[in-house]
Amino acid sequence: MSLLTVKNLRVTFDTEAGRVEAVRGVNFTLGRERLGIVGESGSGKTMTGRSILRLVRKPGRIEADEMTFDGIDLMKASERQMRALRGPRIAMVMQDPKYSLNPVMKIGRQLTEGLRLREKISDKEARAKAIAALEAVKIRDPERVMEAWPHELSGGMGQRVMIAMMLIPNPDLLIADEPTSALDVTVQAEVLKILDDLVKERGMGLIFVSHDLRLVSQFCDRVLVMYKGRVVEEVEASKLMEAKHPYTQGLLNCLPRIGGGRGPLPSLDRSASWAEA
Amino acid sequence: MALIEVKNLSVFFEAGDRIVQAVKDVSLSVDAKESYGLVGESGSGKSTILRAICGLAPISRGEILIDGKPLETPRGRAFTRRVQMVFQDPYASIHPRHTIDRTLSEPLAIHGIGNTDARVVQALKDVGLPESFRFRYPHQLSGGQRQRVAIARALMLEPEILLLDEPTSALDASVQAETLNLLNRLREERGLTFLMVSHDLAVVDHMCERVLVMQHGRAVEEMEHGALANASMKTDYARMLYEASADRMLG
Amino acid sequence: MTITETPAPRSPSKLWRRTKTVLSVVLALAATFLGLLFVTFIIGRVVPIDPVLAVVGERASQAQIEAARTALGLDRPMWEQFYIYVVNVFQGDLGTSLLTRRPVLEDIKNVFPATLELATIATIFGVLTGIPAGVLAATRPGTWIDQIVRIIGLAGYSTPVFWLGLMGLLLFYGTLGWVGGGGRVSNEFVDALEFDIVRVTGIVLIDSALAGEWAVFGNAVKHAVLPSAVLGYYSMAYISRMTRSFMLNELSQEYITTARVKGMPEWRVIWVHALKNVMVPLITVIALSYANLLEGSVLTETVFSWPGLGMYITNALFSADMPAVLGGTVVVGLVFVAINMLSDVLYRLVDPRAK
Amino acid sequence: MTTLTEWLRDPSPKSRLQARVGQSYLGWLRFRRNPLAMAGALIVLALVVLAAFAPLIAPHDPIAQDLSQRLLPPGTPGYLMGTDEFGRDILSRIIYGSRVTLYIVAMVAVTAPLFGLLIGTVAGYAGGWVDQVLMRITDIFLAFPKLILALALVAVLGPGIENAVLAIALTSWPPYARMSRAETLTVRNADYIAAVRLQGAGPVRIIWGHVMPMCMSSVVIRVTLDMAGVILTAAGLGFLGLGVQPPLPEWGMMISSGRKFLTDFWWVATMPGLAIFVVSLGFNLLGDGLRDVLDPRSAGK
Amino acid sequence: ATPADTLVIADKIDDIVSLDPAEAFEFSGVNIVNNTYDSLIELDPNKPGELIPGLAESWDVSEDGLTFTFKMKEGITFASGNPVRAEDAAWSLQRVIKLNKTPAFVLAQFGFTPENVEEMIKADGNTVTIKLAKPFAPSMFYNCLTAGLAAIVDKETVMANEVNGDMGNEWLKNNSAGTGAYVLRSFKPQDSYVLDRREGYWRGDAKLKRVRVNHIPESATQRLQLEKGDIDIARGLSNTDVAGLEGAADVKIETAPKGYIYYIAANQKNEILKKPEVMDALRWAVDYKGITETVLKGQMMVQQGFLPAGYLGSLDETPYSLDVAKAKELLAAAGYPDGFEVTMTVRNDQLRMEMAQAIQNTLGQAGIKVTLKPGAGAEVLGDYRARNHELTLQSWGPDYPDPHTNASTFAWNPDNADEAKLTGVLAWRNAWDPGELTAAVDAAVVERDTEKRKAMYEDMQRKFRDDSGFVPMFQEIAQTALRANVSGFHTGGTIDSATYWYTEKN
Ligand SMILES: Nc1ncnc2c1ncn2[C@@H]1O[C@H](COP(=O)(O)OP(=O)(O)OP(=O)(O)O)[C@@H](O)[C@H]1O
Ligand SMILES: Nc1ncnc2c1ncn2[C@@H]1O[C@H](COP(=O)(O)OP(=O)(O)OP(=O)(O)O)[C@@H](O)[C@H]1O
Ligand SMILES: [Mg+2]
Ligand SMILES: [Mg+2]
Repeated sequence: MSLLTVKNLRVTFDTEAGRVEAVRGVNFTLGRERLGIVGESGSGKTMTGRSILRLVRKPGRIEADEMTFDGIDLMKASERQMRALRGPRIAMVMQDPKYSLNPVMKIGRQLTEGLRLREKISDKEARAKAIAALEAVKIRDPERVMEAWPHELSGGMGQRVMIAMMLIPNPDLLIADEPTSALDVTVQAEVLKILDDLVKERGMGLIFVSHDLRLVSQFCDRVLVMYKGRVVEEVEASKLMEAKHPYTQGLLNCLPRIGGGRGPLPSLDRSASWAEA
Repeated sequence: MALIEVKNLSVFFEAGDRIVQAVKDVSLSVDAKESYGLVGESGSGKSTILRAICGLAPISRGEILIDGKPLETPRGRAFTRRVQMVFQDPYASIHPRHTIDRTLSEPLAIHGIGNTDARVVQALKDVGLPESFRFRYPHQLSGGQRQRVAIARALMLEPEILLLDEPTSALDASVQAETLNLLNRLREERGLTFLMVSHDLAVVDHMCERVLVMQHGRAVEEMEHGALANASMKTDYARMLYEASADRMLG
Repeated sequence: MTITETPAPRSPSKLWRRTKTVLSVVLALAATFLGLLFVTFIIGRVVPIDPVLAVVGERASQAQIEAARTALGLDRPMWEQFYIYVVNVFQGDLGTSLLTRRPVLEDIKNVFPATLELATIATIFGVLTGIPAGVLAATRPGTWIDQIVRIIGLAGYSTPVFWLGLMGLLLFYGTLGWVGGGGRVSNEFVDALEFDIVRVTGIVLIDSALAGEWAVFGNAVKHAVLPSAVLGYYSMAYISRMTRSFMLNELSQEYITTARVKGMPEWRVIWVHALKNVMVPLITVIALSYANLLEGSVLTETVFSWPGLGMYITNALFSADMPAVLGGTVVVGLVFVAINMLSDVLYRLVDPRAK
Repeated sequence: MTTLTEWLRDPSPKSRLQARVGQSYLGWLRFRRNPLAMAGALIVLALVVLAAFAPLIAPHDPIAQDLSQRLLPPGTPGYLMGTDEFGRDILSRIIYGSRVTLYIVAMVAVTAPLFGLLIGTVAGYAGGWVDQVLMRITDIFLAFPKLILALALVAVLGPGIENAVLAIALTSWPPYARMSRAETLTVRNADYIAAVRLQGAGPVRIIWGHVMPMCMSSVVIRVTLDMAGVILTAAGLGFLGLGVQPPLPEWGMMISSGRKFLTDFWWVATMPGLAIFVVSLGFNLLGDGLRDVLDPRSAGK
Repeated sequence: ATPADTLVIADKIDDIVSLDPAEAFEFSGVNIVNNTYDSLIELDPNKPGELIPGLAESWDVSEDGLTFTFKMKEGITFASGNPVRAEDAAWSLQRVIKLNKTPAFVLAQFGFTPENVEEMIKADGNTVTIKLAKPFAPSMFYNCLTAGLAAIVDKETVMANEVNGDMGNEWLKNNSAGTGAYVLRSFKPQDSYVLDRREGYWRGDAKLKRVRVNHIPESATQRLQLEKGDIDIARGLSNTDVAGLEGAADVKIETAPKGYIYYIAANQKNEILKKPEVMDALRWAVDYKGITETVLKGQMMVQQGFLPAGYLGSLDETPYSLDVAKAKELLAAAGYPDGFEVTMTVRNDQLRMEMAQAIQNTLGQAGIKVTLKPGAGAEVLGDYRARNHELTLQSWGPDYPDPHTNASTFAWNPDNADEAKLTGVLAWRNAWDPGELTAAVDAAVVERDTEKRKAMYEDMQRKFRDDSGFVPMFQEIAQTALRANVSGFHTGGTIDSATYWYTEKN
């Protein structure tokens, strides 16, 4: 059974300068698997992720023919029901840890807050869980980080804290919005391993948003390629390199590679037709 | 003789009660018209080295020479005409209340260079932005476009040396490609010298003649361009970096 | 990999840092203070009111005036007067008021608690109403609630205090009889307050409670309610407006979304996550408005016959009672500096980014 | 017409002029769409019109006394807002008073924030001992009882509206200084400041061109919030003989002299009070609208 | 409600400088002295102007008018329990001269100096003998002895509290040491004072045990408190509030003329104001009637002489009234057909500001453009004393209940030169040379025939009224509002010192 079904999702912003359609009719289903979403900046990846949590800020509007998570109709759920879903059932690793952590709350508080509020467990237990989570994401000195303020962390640490924070309540669905962009490759690999384990062992569903096509092709099961708010192609991750859509091909081609030539990188010639249905 | 020489540089920050050693005893030298890369772990002091050259971070020990001459503090006007920097975050490095035009003409105004209009238009053309962008505000541009504005701004004073702090890490693949191509083209046309930070080995490999690998504020290993592709690095850390990257590259 | 250790520079000892901070604070304090004294002193000399006239009155002859001038030391050179004054101040002697003929310090000990009482209650009132009002407005920008908060705030800002005070007295004292009408307690209780209750702090509410005189306490509450509400209205107006603006800014930050992603209830998002951040700039706002209230509001004090610092300083000013003006200013300045420091400390507690 | 609006709305202007005009036009559109801001602008406009055409609008001479017509309630034929203790028409006095009020408000609103902004940004940007000295001075002025300061200033300069304005400005700049200093501290370390510095910009250029614009919006809010306070302070000074002198009508003075009659003849003090309220409301609404216009980011994409 | 045995008065008492009788000279301070001390002879609070015995049983003046003797009453004690002796009385008067505080001139004008005073004032058994340097009208001397400064203080108690040879001056600022009906219980400057009844007062104990006077500066607040019964007497009401209280069931209003004269002084150093026609024009350009009937209704009465009604020789004629045409004519005659511009300094209290604006209005009609310059009391006064004013609106209250007090300041100026610095003399301050009036004043004060003396003052005032640098305009009226159950409260009328001990509540 699929965990999440999204049919014809649209996100629209009515601004002074007119209407911006950030997401235009996105369809996909997700089982207990790793779904990658790739696409260039501004293609609507983040907005797609946020709409699932119904956390698009005003003046944004979410419309969908269907959006069901585990049998729950997300479009009709009350704000209260949504709140119960957010965190323990659906979690999202936010894109920019620098701005996404509360600057005047210690990391420890932010990590344990959800646990204490929801599960009514003791401070000690909550703390132990949080430290375990930090260890899992390879934070070197979790005790110290628990007591640290967000501004004392480097970008990479922030990202890992964010991942730990979202994994603590063991969600059924994790939306990870560029979770590893600030990590150097070695750490990145370890973090991905954790996510991988969760999907395999616990059957968590994972939506992995990134603009790094190679990473996605290696790590995910299926990939959605987005362009200007639409899904232009959906492919098996392992077959991404053979993707047919010129946009996808273009994105792949323009990456430099080690030992590759010094000549100009091929650039993407966008075609207006891609944006159309 | 090297154009940029960093000799035994150490940078310490006072943070609260602690002393943070961001850069420890790093030496490097960049020849004229060379492109030199800095890679390594996040937080290893790459940005700090660039900032120290510009006078935005203190030089606690060691010295930095440009053209064999030590730098004056604060950096004078002559320095700013020779050395310019492109910051990592294109969202934070452009004044949100100024039009692109203002941002680009500001350096001209500072140095009393005339013929502003023509120069601004030319600069936009050089970085491949349409002229119509001239009077827009930064919030009306995408990240890649902003980064190009930042590059254009750095080039306004026609410097010899460009310090590039992860110029493409905030950009997606297609825009990254455009930006890298742009930088290479400009270097060729103008004979620029690059000192470039990145954590993407592929980018550095694509751009640079020599690479310095850093970890924990220290220089770990310096490699020639070919060494990376041949995987002939000597230290464990450099190899680890390479393997983790190559893993993906080839997969 | 082997890394050769370069010796790290030693972090200066904690003790030295502490002393340095303390020293610089003390130095800044002293500088402000001396500057304050200096400016006050100069002002005392340029105001076109002859202090001697205030002392001797209208009938005095020229000889009596000259005698008084000498007695007050006003015939000495300016710098000498200033020097003497500063030396005395640092010995805790603010001089003798020309008007009340008592040591200024003693006068201020009498009037300041009254102002302190009023200002404190008013600030508490302003904070307790202003922050919720501002938050309420910020969470519903553009709605009628927002507008109402704005109008109420503005009304507070543009209404002269005596208008509010007198209208309040007319309604709540004159017509409804809910509150006391001027003074710190009613005349039935004032004898008890003056002669029976030991004066500990000079703040009626505290002293009467300490003495267990609950009737006096209750009466004092009735008297303090209206003037502090009137003053509190002003700080409420200001605090709510600032809270709204800060809050709007915070609510558009990403970390708010993060909190929501975690499934935090809305109250927690607003009152814990956002408010903690709002408190950072708000502390300065509150401290400033508290400090301003502590200067005393002449008009409020006049309308409510509240013998406070504002009235004291103003009276002194108009009578060219320079020792009293200087003394009052010095005390206000001290209070101000103290509150500034307090707000700095709080600021550091709340905002980890401030070193 | 359409070509003009097109020219104005052109997303890619061809010249600096077009860009600037177009920007103002967009600002105006944004402003116009905000009904409250428009209301504020209308109120302020009305004030300006009142002040400009006072002699044409006012039904009576604002100064002429008629002791037989004193303290008439509002609504008395010929005296819409009633008369004061000297039998002068309150409406006419309010209309004429708008001149003085506008003058004072305009002068203070220009001088104090500007001065505060200057001190605050310089202190915040320079840091070190400059910051210390400037902030100590700010503290001194902030800690000073306002009245004493104003009195001293006028004592030196002599009474008169101009000096009263100066006195008010002098007592009201410190909060602006503190505010803009705080803001400057956060802006100072931004990359875009580092960038101009790297281009060799001197402190003057950085502060004036790059730091100050960032402090503007909070200053605007505060200024509009302080409007009513300025009018009332001016009244206080007038009463001390330092500001506007009777019989010249000035709203604050009208309020404070109406205080004596508040219990029995409420309108004498309340009518000018309402005038102050409406005007300060107008400035506030306008200020909020202006802040949106000042910030290009709110323009939408 | 107020406690049954306490009289609670709301007043403005921030003028109190000192409670030492030798120093107290302000309205509120003298009120306290009047109720805590007695003098040798006093004025009857019930019958204005009449002398009654105080601590002296009888008194006498020698044929040559130079030596006065006072026989002390027996058996009276101070609040401390010490008996009242002639020595206390003599010492008290000597003390005034020796301390030489502001009010000392009231006695000093009779020729006492710190050097000779022990010779001139002597106690002998139970009589006090006082010698004057030259003969004065005896009524003049008696009147001066009724002023607060002549109160008899308890020498033993006061001297026990002497510091640095101040004759107890410091101590008396916060304590009383007299024979009066009340003793000072507490005094908080600018806040309140409390008087407690003294048991065994020689005139019979005061009716009420305690008198509390609160400083309540705001008229509206006083009015509300009175209406609610939270005070018994309101003494600082504005005329509008008094008018508003009229007809209230449990409040009554009592009015009595006060001694204060309101006048305009026109600096005679000023070329324009020096012209007699200009001064005349000023006199005809004030709306005396309009002001007393509207703006300051109930608070002022027209008074065009320098003596307040109730004083020997006071005038009740008011020849001047508003006549703009005449004023214009006079100005034209003076050479100012288009009028002129002039400034007028005023104290910035509301009453004076209202008066000034009304005057400004009618002067303006006549062509005299007046710019008002409000200022703090001391500021305006300083200006006046330095002879720097042009016009100034001022008031003057008599220092002792004798016509000489005002005559000697308004119409007496022996040396009009700047260097003379007779700053205590109004005529000098105004740079006005009264000419022959100076001699007339000197003559009147020694005239022993009361009828003749009266005529002299009347004559003097007419000349002054028509031909001086002053425009006397109004005399103040005290408006006191009391709860209906309060009776026997005396404000003291033109001598301005209230009497509490006859006051009752029922
Ligand atoms: N408040 C808003 N008003 C108008 N348009 C908006 C708003 N927020 C987002 N958008 C638009 O929605 C589109 C999708 O944005 P989104 O953040 O989903 O992109 P993304 O794919 O996550 O890009 P990136 O890789 O840069 O994170 C963008 O074109 C953006 O301009
Ligand atoms: N102003 C500062 N105060 C204290 N510590 C600082 C400061 N600036 C940098 N650091 C510290 O110095 C170290 C090096 O920082 P730097 O920014 O040079 O790293 P980087 O190699 O550029 O990393 P990244 O790849 O994440 O940009 C970090 O540990 C950082 O925390
Ligand atoms: Mg995104
Ligand atoms: Mg960096």
